[in-house]
Amino acid sequence: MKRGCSKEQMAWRAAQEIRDGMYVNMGIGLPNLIPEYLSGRDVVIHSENGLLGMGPLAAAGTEDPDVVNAAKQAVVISPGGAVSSQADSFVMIRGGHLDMTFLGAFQVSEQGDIANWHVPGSRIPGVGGAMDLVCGTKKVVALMTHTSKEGEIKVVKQCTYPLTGRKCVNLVITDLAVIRVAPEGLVLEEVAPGWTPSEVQAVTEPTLLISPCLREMGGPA
Amino acid sequence: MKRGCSKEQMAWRAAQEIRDGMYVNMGIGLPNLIPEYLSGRDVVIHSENGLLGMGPLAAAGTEDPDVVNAAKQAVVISPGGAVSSQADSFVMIRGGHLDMTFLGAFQVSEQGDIANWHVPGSRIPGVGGAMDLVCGTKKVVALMTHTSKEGEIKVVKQCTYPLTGRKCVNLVITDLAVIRVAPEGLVLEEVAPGWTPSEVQAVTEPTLLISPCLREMGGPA
Amino acid sequence: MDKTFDSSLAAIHDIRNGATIMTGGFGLCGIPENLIRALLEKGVRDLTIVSNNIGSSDLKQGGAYGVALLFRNRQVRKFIGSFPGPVARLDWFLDMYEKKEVEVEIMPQGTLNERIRLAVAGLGGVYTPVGAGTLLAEGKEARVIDGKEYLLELPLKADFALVKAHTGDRMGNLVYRRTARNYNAVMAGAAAVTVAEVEHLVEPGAIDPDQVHTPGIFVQRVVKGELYERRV
Amino acid sequence: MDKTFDSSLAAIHDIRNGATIMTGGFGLCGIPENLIRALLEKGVRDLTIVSNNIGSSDLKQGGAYGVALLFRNRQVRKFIGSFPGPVARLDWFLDMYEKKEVEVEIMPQGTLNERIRLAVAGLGGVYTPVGAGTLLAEGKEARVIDGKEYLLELPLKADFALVKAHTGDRMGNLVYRRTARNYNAVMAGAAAVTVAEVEHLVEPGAIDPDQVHTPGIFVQRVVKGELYERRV
Repeated sequence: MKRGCSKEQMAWRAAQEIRDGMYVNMGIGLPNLIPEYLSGRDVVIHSENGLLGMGPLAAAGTEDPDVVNAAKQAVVISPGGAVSSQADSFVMIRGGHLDMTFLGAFQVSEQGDIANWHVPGSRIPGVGGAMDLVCGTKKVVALMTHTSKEGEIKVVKQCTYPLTGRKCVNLVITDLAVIRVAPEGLVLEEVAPGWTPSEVQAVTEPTLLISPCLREMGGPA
Repeated sequence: MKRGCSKEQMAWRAAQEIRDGMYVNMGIGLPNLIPEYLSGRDVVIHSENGLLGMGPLAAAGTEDPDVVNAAKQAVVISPGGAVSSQADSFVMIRGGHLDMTFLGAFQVSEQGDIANWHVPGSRIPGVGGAMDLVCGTKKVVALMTHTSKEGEIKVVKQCTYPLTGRKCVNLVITDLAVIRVAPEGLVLEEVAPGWTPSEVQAVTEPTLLISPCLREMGGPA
Repeated sequence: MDKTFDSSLAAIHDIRNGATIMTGGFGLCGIPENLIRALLEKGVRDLTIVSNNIGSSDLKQGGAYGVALLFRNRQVRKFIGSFPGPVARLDWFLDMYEKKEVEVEIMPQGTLNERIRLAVAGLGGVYTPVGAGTLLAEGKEARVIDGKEYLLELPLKADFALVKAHTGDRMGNLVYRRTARNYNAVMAGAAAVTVAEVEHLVEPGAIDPDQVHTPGIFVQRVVKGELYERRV
Repeated sequence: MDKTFDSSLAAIHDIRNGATIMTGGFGLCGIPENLIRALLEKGVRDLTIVSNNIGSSDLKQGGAYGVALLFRNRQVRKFIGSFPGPVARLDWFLDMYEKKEVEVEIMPQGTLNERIRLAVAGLGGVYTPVGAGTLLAEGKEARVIDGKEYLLELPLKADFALVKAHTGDRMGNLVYRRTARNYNAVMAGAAAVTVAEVEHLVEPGAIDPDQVHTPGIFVQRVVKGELYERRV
């Protein structure tokens, strides 16, 4: 089967959404790769456990158990970083102070609903900060494979998994496409190299509108 | 006319309510005299503008414009003092973390209602932190003259001035008496030297219950 | 990330007539002196000022300082706060109030704080017990929760929040000094644009991350104040 | 004012079976290691634990640390928090859960924070937009304010709050270090008794009043922790 973009290409593409001067939260998993592509950029990364100005992972042997990210990995604080309590960290999130958040997702719907916290059948649910992030952040970007490992369609008309939030996703970046959530529907903005809009449509449930500026997804130089 | 206790005696009497280890707020005016009688006592004074551990007024010439109390006077911070934001300062108040507050009052009712913020007819009202203090503090002590300068009765059946709070006063200390607000009514606990219960009753609207332990108000040595 | 502006006037260049402006400080302690001076110079009018007090407590000198200057200069149409006095006892202010040139809306101090925090925190409302059963409960929704009466309070947001810090870096991280923290730490982030004036401007990294009182995400503009009178 | 206790065990001497206990920390960062160890030693049962996680994230070693130890030791009947995983994927925990030996109540992380803050702050409830229209809104009052849907959230209070600070003085003033601040700074004051364990115990006056993260009024007991493993 034809391959789409690699995780690295997806992360690179996600990084292109970020403008200098932004405050950005990166979820656990795939979004964690984005900072790789932000070197030299003037961006402040927020980690919801209470760190504004998160730097890279701590080098082996230099880990400080008091400096971790939301995935509980030892990290470094960037110059100009600030620590806050959990309450204040979520004031930043829910209060609309973050410019952008990148989250993994099980499903995204035509209306911009997102399901990313609870797979039905998983025995014990856990939600963490996902609902806060999709609710408060100015721009929500879902970063996911276009279909599941089992081939299930993930860009759907209605989410069947329990929702994380309603009408909150602004952009979907997958290994096959970049899709903008617009009032008129889902707009296909970019396709992976070697993929046609109709091939992407074939693995997408809602009808995609084709952007007049449709182009090919780029990748790291 | 027969005189009651002096302001100093009232402040001394108020200070006797305070136990070591307490966190206490002193309102503006008469309550401001209380700290005079707390020397050597292990008490933390809270000033609602954001200072926990308020010390005495700053000596002339040593005033720091960044260290003031709720009356906007330059003060000193006690060892072990902590500064907080206005929001956190009122979390302390409203959240029930203060052991005691002393407030001036226009009127106190039989039920423990207090009116101390707004005299009808005064042209522009201002409330400050009074409503928060009477609402949240574990023990509320009203400290006031027994009658107004014009001879008006201030311990009343029902407050006629706008309320600061309902059923919140625990103790009233005046120049003539110490009165405890109990479920069964107002209990006269102490009378000023030279005053009889019936003389106090004559300038008090509700019927006073006489404490079996009735005694004379003391004063500073 | 450099949020600094060259002057206080430049930092408030886009404040228009009719704006709602929060100003930090308690009495004269911790007020954004330079930004207030810039507002006077700019001369914008019909402002709504959200502040604990109306600035000066200098009744003896009959003088005005802090936001009181804006009122005396007739730039304000409404005060939202907790304690307008002692300025509210000055003749010029009483005159303005009685001629309805200025409106006054007051609320308990802790309620003022929580309403501002709701705006910063993206919350829709909060139930507070303070003020229940009083004159200030009029027009507010009351509700008994767990046997106790509460009032519903809604967010208070502004177009601009003007705050003052002792030290700030170019990214807007702020450190306040002593009781000058007061409302400054509460209002930062409660407006579309928060402008911070600082006594000391430093480079990012100069402030220990554990000692930042207001993280830079809540601050859009930073300016080093031109002149500090620091009146008591 | 001296709130110090001689040992962690002494500092929690009056915790009884069935108590509701908040424990600070995020993952293993900033957990009150010594107080948890004392709870293990004391062996109290039927506890309700309020915590973001269930301690250990050390899935590879299959090991438990932090409050996870209390669960494995069958001292807990209910978890209230935001993210029980990854412990929730361990066999022994799944077993307990499916045999209904332990109950799990989850909510969004920011909601957990705000509910705790309501208790500290003496507020009756708050409207948050987070979770509206989701599974976690079930049974909660929804309300539209200013065109947006919110859920009513109520205070979350405990019998004991166990927190960990880097430095504390005898009066209970606390300073946290880096991201170990997390829930510790939120939970202090949300219980009838807040117990703080500190790595460094100092005299009153040693901490700059501007750098206190949790003022002593929120802390009833202080103990110098006996042993810090400080696992990542």
